[in-house]
Amino acid sequence: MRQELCVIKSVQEIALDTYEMKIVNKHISEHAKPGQFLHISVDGFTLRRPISIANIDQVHEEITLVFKVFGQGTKRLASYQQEMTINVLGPNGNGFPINDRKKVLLIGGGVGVPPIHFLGKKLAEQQVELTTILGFQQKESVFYEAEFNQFSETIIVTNDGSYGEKGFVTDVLTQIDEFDHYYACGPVPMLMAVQKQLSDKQGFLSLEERMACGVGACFACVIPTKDRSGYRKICQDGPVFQAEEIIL
Amino acid sequence: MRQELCVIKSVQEIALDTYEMKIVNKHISEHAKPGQFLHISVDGFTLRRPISIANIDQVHEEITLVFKVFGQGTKRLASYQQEMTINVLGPNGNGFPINDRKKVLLIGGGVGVPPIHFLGKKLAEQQVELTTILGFQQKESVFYEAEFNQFSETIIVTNDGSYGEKGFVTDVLTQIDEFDHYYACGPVPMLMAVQKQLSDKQGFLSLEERMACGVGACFACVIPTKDRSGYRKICQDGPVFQAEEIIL
Amino acid sequence: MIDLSVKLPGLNLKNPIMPASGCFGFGREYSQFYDLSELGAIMMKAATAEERFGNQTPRVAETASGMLNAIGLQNPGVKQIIANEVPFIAQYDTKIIANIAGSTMEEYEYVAEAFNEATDVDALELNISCPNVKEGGIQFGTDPAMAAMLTEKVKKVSRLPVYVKLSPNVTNIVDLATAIEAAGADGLSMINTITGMQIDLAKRQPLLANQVGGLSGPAIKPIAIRMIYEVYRHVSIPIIGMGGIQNAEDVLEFLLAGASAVAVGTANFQDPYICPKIINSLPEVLEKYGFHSVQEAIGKGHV
Amino acid sequence: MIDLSVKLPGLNLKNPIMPASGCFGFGREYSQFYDLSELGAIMMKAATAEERFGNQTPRVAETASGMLNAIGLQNPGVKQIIANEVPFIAQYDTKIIANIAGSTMEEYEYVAEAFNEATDVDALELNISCPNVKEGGIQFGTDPAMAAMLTEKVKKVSRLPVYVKLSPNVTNIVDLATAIEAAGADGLSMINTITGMQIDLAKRQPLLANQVGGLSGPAIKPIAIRMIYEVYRHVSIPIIGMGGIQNAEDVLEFLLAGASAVAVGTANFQDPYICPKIINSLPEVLEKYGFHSVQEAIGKGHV
Ligand SMILES: Cc1cc2nc3c(=O)[nH]c(=O)nc-3n(C[C@H](O)[C@H](O)[C@H](O)COP(=O)(O)OP(=O)(O)OC[C@H]3O[C@@H](n4cnc5c(N)ncnc54)[C@H](O)[C@@H]3O)c2cc1C
Ligand SMILES: Cc1cc2nc3c(=O)[nH]c(=O)nc-3n(C[C@H](O)[C@H](O)[C@H](O)COP(=O)(O)OP(=O)(O)OC[C@H]3O[C@@H](n4cnc5c(N)ncnc54)[C@H](O)[C@@H]3O)c2cc1C
Ligand SMILES: Cc1cc2nc3c(=O)[nH]c(=O)nc-3n(C[C@H](O)[C@H](O)[C@H](O)COP(=O)(O)O)c2cc1C
Ligand SMILES: Cc1cc2nc3c(=O)[nH]c(=O)nc-3n(C[C@H](O)[C@H](O)[C@H](O)COP(=O)(O)O)c2cc1C
Ligand code: FES
Ligand code: FES
Repeated sequence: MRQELCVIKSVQEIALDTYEMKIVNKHISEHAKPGQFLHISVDGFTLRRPISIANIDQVHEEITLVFKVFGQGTKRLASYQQEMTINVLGPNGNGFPINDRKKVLLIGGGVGVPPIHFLGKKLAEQQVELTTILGFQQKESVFYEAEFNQFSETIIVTNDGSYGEKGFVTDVLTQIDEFDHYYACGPVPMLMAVQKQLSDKQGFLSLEERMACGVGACFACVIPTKDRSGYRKICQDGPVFQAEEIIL
Repeated sequence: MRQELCVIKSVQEIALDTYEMKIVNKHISEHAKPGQFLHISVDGFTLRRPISIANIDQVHEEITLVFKVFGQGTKRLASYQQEMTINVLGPNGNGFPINDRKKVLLIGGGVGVPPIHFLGKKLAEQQVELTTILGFQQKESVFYEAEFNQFSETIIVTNDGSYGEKGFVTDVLTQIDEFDHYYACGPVPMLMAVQKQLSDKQGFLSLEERMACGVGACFACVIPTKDRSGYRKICQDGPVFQAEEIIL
Repeated sequence: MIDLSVKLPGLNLKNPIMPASGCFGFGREYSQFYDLSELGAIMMKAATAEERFGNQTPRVAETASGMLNAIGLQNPGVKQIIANEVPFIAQYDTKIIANIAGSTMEEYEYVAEAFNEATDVDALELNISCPNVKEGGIQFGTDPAMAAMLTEKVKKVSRLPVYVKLSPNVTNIVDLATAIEAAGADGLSMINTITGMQIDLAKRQPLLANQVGGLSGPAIKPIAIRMIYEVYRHVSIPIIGMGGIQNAEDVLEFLLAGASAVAVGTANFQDPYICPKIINSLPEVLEKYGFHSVQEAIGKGHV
Repeated sequence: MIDLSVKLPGLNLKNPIMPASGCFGFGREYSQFYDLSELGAIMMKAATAEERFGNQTPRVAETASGMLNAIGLQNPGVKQIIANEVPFIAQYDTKIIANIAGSTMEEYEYVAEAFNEATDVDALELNISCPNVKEGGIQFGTDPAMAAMLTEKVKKVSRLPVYVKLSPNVTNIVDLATAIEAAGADGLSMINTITGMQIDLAKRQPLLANQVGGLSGPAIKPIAIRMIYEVYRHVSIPIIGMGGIQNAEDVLEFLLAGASAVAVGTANFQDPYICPKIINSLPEVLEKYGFHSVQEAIGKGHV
């Protein structure tokens, strides 16, 4: 992890209130692993914003971020223009463990999709057999369907049924054949449902929490663990945890 | 006075830490009088910054501002680029009374020079005979000498003598022949010295004070008056006052 | 249709937005920008018994997301205000709240009584918490017993509903609020500014001539929200909330915390149109968060 | 050469800059970014008698030029801190200040006594002002008599110089400071966070799980400066200042107000290099304003 300045190569609205930003940085593009995030300084805000790494192009030293405009900080970030420079800490946290996988289920919900995308690409490179379920609120929110289709069988679910299947990602879990591991990132209710429904499987969840330091120093972003050894820090020990380890 | 959006046409460093900014606005260019100021909103700051109007080009609806980088707000303002839009209140305050003048002495010190420039141009249009004394800290700070020379005999004074005459504007006052009125704008010590030395003349001083509202509502920017009727507001009753009226 | 109206003692407000005392003079200057009839009410600049000239300058300084002021109660005196200022505001279809201040209990009583004659004034706001005057002001605002006594005295002489403006510069805001309620106040307004200081590095002295000043603006909003939230749980009189309000979302936050109406201060200096802008966007914001009226949102942030 | 060193009881600091307690963990994380030997000192995260898990999440919220936190004293307990954390920091050439907290007087005494064994610890900072724990914390910090008693007890059991960290959530900070000085404190540190709240509009409840949190960051700087300025005139023990420091100019403002050294908290989250950056630019800023040393600037804002 380092503090790095990155030049913005492009900013593009790719779905409803959802922006894809490409930034250039050598260090991060060389070291980032799927599941890690950048802690981004946004002009005029006290705290940095954590955003997952959605893709890496090592050749062009390019990092892709995909984020939804949620509050004032992401709104400001979305207004940034090409050629501007952003200050990021990264890559932060630990990635998804990905060694020795054969058949994997990927589950992404909303802004949980970006880290799953980077993960899927990496697993595909390792010839892992993939199935992906992506959940969105509605048709207008859907993004990266084509990207996922390139390396995985992909099922899209929308809450209102306006695109793909109707319902929640957990509604289509039964359609999925055998898999040895699953990886999920998305809103807490989704992760809870997944954790419960796939309790017999080995899985990894990527979590979100409000952060201050983003490096493990302030104890803001903790999650209770099942072994009662107390809290673990999402920014430092996570954001990826074994599904059975944590209490959502 | 109105709240107006103005497009920046140019920003240029014209002397040490001193910037000339040209902005475009119909309403202000039509209504502004010498001595009035704009109350400028600067991104990220609670309070607006008062800056005098240094010139008006009615044909192109252009307003010229000249300001020195003093603290964070003016630093930010100086970083603004062409084509950006700034939000200003203006024109604020009352201008210099300029009717029926024959021979006039203009005195400007540092960032007090800009309003005196606009005033001089207007007086020159009315065929008033002008002499101008401009005081600066040092050679590098001098600006608008050529501009003043176009309509007035102009004496430059620098505190360290690195350009023009050495000393303060008051040191050269004795060189000036008869004049019926004088107008001065600059730092308070300069205005005090001028007020004292020219106490037998009719004069007008343009004052500065820290402001909040800039429109007369908050009582931040007051100056005591000699008739003990209390304070007057610089933003609303001024910034120009009769020299004998106020207590510096 | 979203209903913006609120009924408070003496104040049937068409909307809950009013400029805060001291940030709007007596309305004249802002009447150049818009029709003051748009406002729910206007809180006038503090009135004292006699004309006051206030503190030396500099009187204001800028801080991160806020400002310090030490105006020091400059005003033309209650007689002049009643004669010249109230009639000006009374031309508009809005409510008038007279902010009153003093150095002694007697001065408060005198000013309060004087406003009995001003038939266009709808309520009094007792400024017991001004940090910027040497005598009076702050003491009345930090000692619950003193504050209660002052409230009682003013209530006795005034025909108008009395809103007491609380100082945030206290260890226990609830003690202060409950004492004032018990003394008969009709409402509370909170918060006044927080005492702060800025030092001029070059001059090596406090920047404000008065040394200390009152901190206002967005910087203090979390403190205002906390105090209103705490007080709301312990009093049954209404609260007019203020402290850093900049937009309709902020207004909703104050309503949820327990305010029944709000005042906008410092934000007027940045944007003279801020009050009508907030009034215009409030219905949309209320609707977005599932409310049909201002009334419905009051205190809804309590769990 | 500008001399940055300052001598405080138990702390011969090479420079007056230290990270504030709770904003730097136990130094490990920031040691990835720079050599901790650059720091004048390190104020460790609060230690309690036993391991504590702290509050539920969310624990932080952002505010205008500031943030709210309600971590709730999560820490591995004093034994673990002495065994695992102190030795880590002791590798570096810097001073170690142990921040101690508790729910009872006995807990404070226990923790203070435990640190007697930690030979690498140079001073204690008594956190009597944490607004984020249900028991203890805040009460000790707002009542001068309680604060004095606690100070005395800790002084009695500890071999280390004791700096007492003041709560800004009080009516009269001078009363608190003078009582603590009289009780034998070696120094003061001020200010801790100011109690605040943010309400989540969509959820209609306080955003922080703990409801209230402590406000820190540039928003509170004017309040910190004011309190330090007031306290400096009434005590003769040194003050470590904090509250919103972001750059060397801010440091000078604290020195002028009366602080002898300063701590940097929230700013670490925005820029992990903030402490060394400030240390590097401090000489230039001191020189610009006509000072030859840190020592020379202390209290020079008083007229
Ligand atoms: C490890 C991690 C990875 C993330 N990856 C992505 C991503 O790839 N794409 C994406 O769109 N979003 C992602 N998020 C969520 C994203 O950080 C928030 O949406 C964003 O911080 C909101 O900022 P704001 O200023 O728009 O909202 P505001 O509500 O104005 O922010 C106020 C404060 O709350 C924090 N906050 C608000 N919502 C969240 C949240 N859900 N998680 C963490 N902090 C929050 C902000 O960081 C800020 O400190 C991620 C969060 C985490 C923790
Ligand atoms: C009527 C009037 C006309 C002016 N015209 C000009 C001009 O044409 N050119 C120019 O360079 N300067 C002019 N000034 C001064 C200019 O307003 C200040 O230099 C500027 O506000 C400093 O802002 P800052 O953010 O750089 O400084 P900071 O010190 O960071 O500002 C902090 C606060 O102090 C206020 N402030 C600081 N210095 C002054 C000052 N001298 N006068 C008023 N407020 C101050 C700022 O407005 C702000 O509110 C004028 C001032 C007034 C009152
Ligand atoms: C310049 C200024 C002058 C003020 N004068 C008064 C006053 O005369 N009486 C009063 O009760 N409050 C006064 N206040 C306090 C405001 O009414 C309000 O309580 C405070 O500023 C917080 O609101 P804000 O953050 O929206 O400004 C003044 C505030 C400012 C900024
Ligand atoms: C996340 C966080 C945790 C904190 N934890 C502690 C603590 O454990 N003990 C303590 O005395 N102060 C604690 N503080 C207060 C800081 O040490 C400091 O007094 C305060 O934040 C003001 O400084 P700042 O504005 O530079 O952050 C904490 C502050 C923050 C922001
Ligand atoms: S954000 Fe500070 S520990 Fe995770
Ligand atoms: S700045 Fe408000 S009255 Fe002049």
